[in-house]
Amino acid sequence: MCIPDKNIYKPYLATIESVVDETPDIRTLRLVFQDEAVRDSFTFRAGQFAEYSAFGFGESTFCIASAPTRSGYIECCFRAVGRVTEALRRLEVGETVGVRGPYGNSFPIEQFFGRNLVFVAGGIALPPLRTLIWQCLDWRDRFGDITIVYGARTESDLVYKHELAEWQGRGDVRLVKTVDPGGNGPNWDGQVGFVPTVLEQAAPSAENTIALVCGPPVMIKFTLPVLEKLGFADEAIYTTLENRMKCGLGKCGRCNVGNVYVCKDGPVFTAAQVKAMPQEF
Amino acid sequence: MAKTLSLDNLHRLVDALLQEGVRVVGPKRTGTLTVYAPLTRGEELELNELPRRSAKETFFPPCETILSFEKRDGRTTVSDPDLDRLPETVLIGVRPCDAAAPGILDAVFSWDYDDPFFLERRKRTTIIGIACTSSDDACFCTAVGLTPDARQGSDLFLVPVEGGGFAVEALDAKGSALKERHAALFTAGGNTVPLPLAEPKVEPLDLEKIRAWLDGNFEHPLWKEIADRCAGCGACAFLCPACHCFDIVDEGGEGSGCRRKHWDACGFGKFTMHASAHNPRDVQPQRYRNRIMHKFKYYRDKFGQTLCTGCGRCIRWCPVGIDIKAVLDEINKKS
Amino acid sequence: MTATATTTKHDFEPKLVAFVCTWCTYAGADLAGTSRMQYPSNVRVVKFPCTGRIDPVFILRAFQKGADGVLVSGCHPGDCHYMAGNFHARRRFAAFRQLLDFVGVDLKRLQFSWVSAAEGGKWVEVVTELTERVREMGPMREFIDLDASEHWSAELADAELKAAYHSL
Amino acid sequence: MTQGQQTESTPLVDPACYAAATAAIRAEAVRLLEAGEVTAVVGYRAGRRAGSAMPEVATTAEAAAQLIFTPGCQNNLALFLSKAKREALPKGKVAVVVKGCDLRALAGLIGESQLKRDEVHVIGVACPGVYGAGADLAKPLAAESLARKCRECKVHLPEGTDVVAGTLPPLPDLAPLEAEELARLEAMTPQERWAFWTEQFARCIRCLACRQVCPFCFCTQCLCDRNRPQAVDTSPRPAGNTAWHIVRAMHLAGRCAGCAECERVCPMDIPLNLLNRKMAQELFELYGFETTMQPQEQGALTSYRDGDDQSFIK
Repeated sequence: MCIPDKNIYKPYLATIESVVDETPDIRTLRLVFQDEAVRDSFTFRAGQFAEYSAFGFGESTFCIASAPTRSGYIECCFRAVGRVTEALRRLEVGETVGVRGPYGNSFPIEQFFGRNLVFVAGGIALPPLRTLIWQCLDWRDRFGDITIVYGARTESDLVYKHELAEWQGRGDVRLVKTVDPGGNGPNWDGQVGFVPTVLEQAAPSAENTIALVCGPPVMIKFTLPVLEKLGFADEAIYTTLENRMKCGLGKCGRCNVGNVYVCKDGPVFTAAQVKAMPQEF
Repeated sequence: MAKTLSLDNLHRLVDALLQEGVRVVGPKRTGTLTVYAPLTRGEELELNELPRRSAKETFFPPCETILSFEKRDGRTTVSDPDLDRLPETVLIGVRPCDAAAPGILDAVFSWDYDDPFFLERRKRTTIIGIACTSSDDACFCTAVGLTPDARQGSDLFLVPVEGGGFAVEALDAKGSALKERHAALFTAGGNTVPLPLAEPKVEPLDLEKIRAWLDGNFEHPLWKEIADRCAGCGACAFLCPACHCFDIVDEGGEGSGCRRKHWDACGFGKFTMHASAHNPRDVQPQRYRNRIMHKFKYYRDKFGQTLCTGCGRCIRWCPVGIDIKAVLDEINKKS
Repeated sequence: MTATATTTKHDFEPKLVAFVCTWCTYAGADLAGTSRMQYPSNVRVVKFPCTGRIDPVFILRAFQKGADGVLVSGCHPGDCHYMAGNFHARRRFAAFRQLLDFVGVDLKRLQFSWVSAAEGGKWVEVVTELTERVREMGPMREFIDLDASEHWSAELADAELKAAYHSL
Repeated sequence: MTQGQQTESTPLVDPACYAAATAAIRAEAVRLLEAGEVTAVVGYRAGRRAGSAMPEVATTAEAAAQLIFTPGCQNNLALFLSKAKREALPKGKVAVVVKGCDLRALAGLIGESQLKRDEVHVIGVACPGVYGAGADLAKPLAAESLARKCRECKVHLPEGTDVVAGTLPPLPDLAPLEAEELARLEAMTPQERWAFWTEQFARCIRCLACRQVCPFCFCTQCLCDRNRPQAVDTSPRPAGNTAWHIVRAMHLAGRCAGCAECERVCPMDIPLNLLNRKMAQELFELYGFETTMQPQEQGALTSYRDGDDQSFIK
């Protein structure tokens, strides 16, 4: 949290420090708060999100994709699909964006200490887990085995390619990367197959293990049964939900799933919590 | 001890407040309709008609600017409204169904994060409620726990009495202060026999039973049955004293413009639609279900209150005649 | 395209937006430029494939964004690159003019014309005439004033409440 | 004044004519459903409040037996056959109850290839008129509570329907209030008209009821909902409101059937049908085009003639 402004809808200003094109339409922005006091005091937990503005176009909701353990900047990662994301994509290094946040709950990382972790992500859904992955890697000795299963439609759809290489090179993480059949190029060194199938083959042990799943609804739908088969309890599976949001503050009334407000009660939920919700997301 | 206020003196009270520089908002006839509007003199007050739109807009206007931005020489600056300069306001002539709503909305607007736009206006506004002596068959305040003379939400309360004029009751410090400041206008004694209240003739509802039914019937043929006719407009939400959903948009241009917060409605298809075109509430019955759930279950679950005061506006103005009271009656019967 | 500014100084320089079709009027305007014809530099040209593509909402948007006059111009009837685009546009704009008139927009601020690729002189004439006419009329206030007005409890402006917004 | 009011508030027609139409609709609807000729009958049913009615999609004979026709049956049910509301109906051929004005809308939809005539069984109603917005539904229909459109209605008796329910009673001649209002506006200067409409549009709260009840507003994505680019501001401020109502009137020009539902449902009492009617009048004067109870192959703005007026073009 940070210096509260009376106007809860007023964003902090941040400068785009660098831009990385992860894929042809997915971009990472590294942002540095313009106000030094904000820069020093802004903290967040892995899993929280923020509202990013492209002034003149509006605000859009993404998770904070950088790790809480790396201070001085935050990163967001988005696909240009709408009015705001396209406007954000047009901005260049040195230009200003607005940031409101951090909002929402977070991964209860303290509860993961001493346990094995399995990250399962698909496509653009790696960023919400990447923040946690880096935090865990920065605190490597507090966790047991770490497995990352990450897939995308094609090789070029994989985000954070450099980091994937880095993780692959580390001896203390098991990275299983995959692309959908047909998405692999001649030099592809990963698996070929859909994430749930690859996860099943990788067969991480459920013993003392937490699974963190993030991906498109269809991936989640097929991944949960696989995890169940591998012996994961619903309480040991974490995921994040995304809904259209405007305020991020539990007021504008559109992100609710039943009586659960994704912006305040989420975005992080256990599979048990998700199953208890009305299926309207 | 009971004080009374003649209608003339009520008008004088408005004039005196205006003289002091207080902003006075009350039911006012403009063209064919009566709405809550800033008054310029006491006689403009129109107490015989329930205003078309609810009083919520005094605190939560249809559209308000939350900040402005300007890009110049590569630098972006943002300025926001000076909420400390929001004027002191007296909201006068408010019927119980409208007076109760802002207090219900306090819960969501102060839930964890305080929305200063709503709450600063709340802080600066004194509500003068008035007991209701005229109703129609769309009214159902008594079915949702209010009455035609419910004091809930009012700081000062007027009860119309026989022979004209009102019996006056201060309900809190704000109300007392206002009464003290204008003590000369209030007379002791006088006729204090209240006029007959406009008790809506409706079947009672058991809100707890309804909540319980909603809890177990997210999927139910009823939703399609009722809401297939729903046209998907926002009339019900925009006229409702308790609907609080809003959208935030940037208007103007890239160089300079304003960020605005404006009313939105769960009946609109666009309301929950993702940029990817995926829509969690894809068809009208799902949206209508959310409206009922939000009012009678979710808000109760979260804040222990019902997001409905029975004013009947959504019934009167639904383009396709959806009658929320009939819907509730049906649910009440089922549970 | 070169649009040479007139030398006379005026107190009010109207902003004009011209929506033109690329095949005829744009080429005509280009001809005027390359022929070094003199005409007012007040006009901003936006080209479209065809007048049939010019949505009335563009005209509205231009006025809202501060245009003092709008010109819509395309191929002469029978010359449309797409056979009938301008015939459809003709009807659409005939209707739209009536609508604007009914809402209270002064139609003198809105000009339609057919300017072919060979009619550089006509382009100059049309633009000059509209510029001078709009200059006479003064700035288009209506839409700008609308944009500045708020909706407060059915009153266009509630001065006291606006106090809080003085800084915006 | 008092005299005028007296005549305005006397019952307009014998309520028996509505009862007769109700009986005929029920008989036809029950027959259609029992014979399996249609999968649903879109009609009206009574609401909880006295005199109120609402659209009903009847799929069983029992439900069909509850259909009604009363002065409270204001809705234009052609809406349900537009792409926007079609999801509310079961698949297969459906029947729909239409008043004359609604029939024009239905014909318009057929003309725009939104459905085929043989996909719908049309139950026309001989309609003496319905209540206007805000009328006291508990009182019998009188001139003062009659919808403004009905005062000048030329289509009380639908034509070209599969069946007509009810018969038309003799109807009184009423002052054409809407035409008078239109003439009043036309006589104003542009400045006066701008002032008039500015005041009207300022009230708009953008509930979009006008759009949602319009059978012709069936675009999958409304221009005004699109934000790339944002053609019309979405916030309920005078600027966006004015743009919205101009765009709406323009998009309905040459299509509007004059059912005036937009005006009836407007909770802010904006006289929207004046805009539509003005456009209809202009298109008739310019091109001789009129919406009718029969589908037309081409609309006023989807066709052209070589000799169309171009006196306004330089």
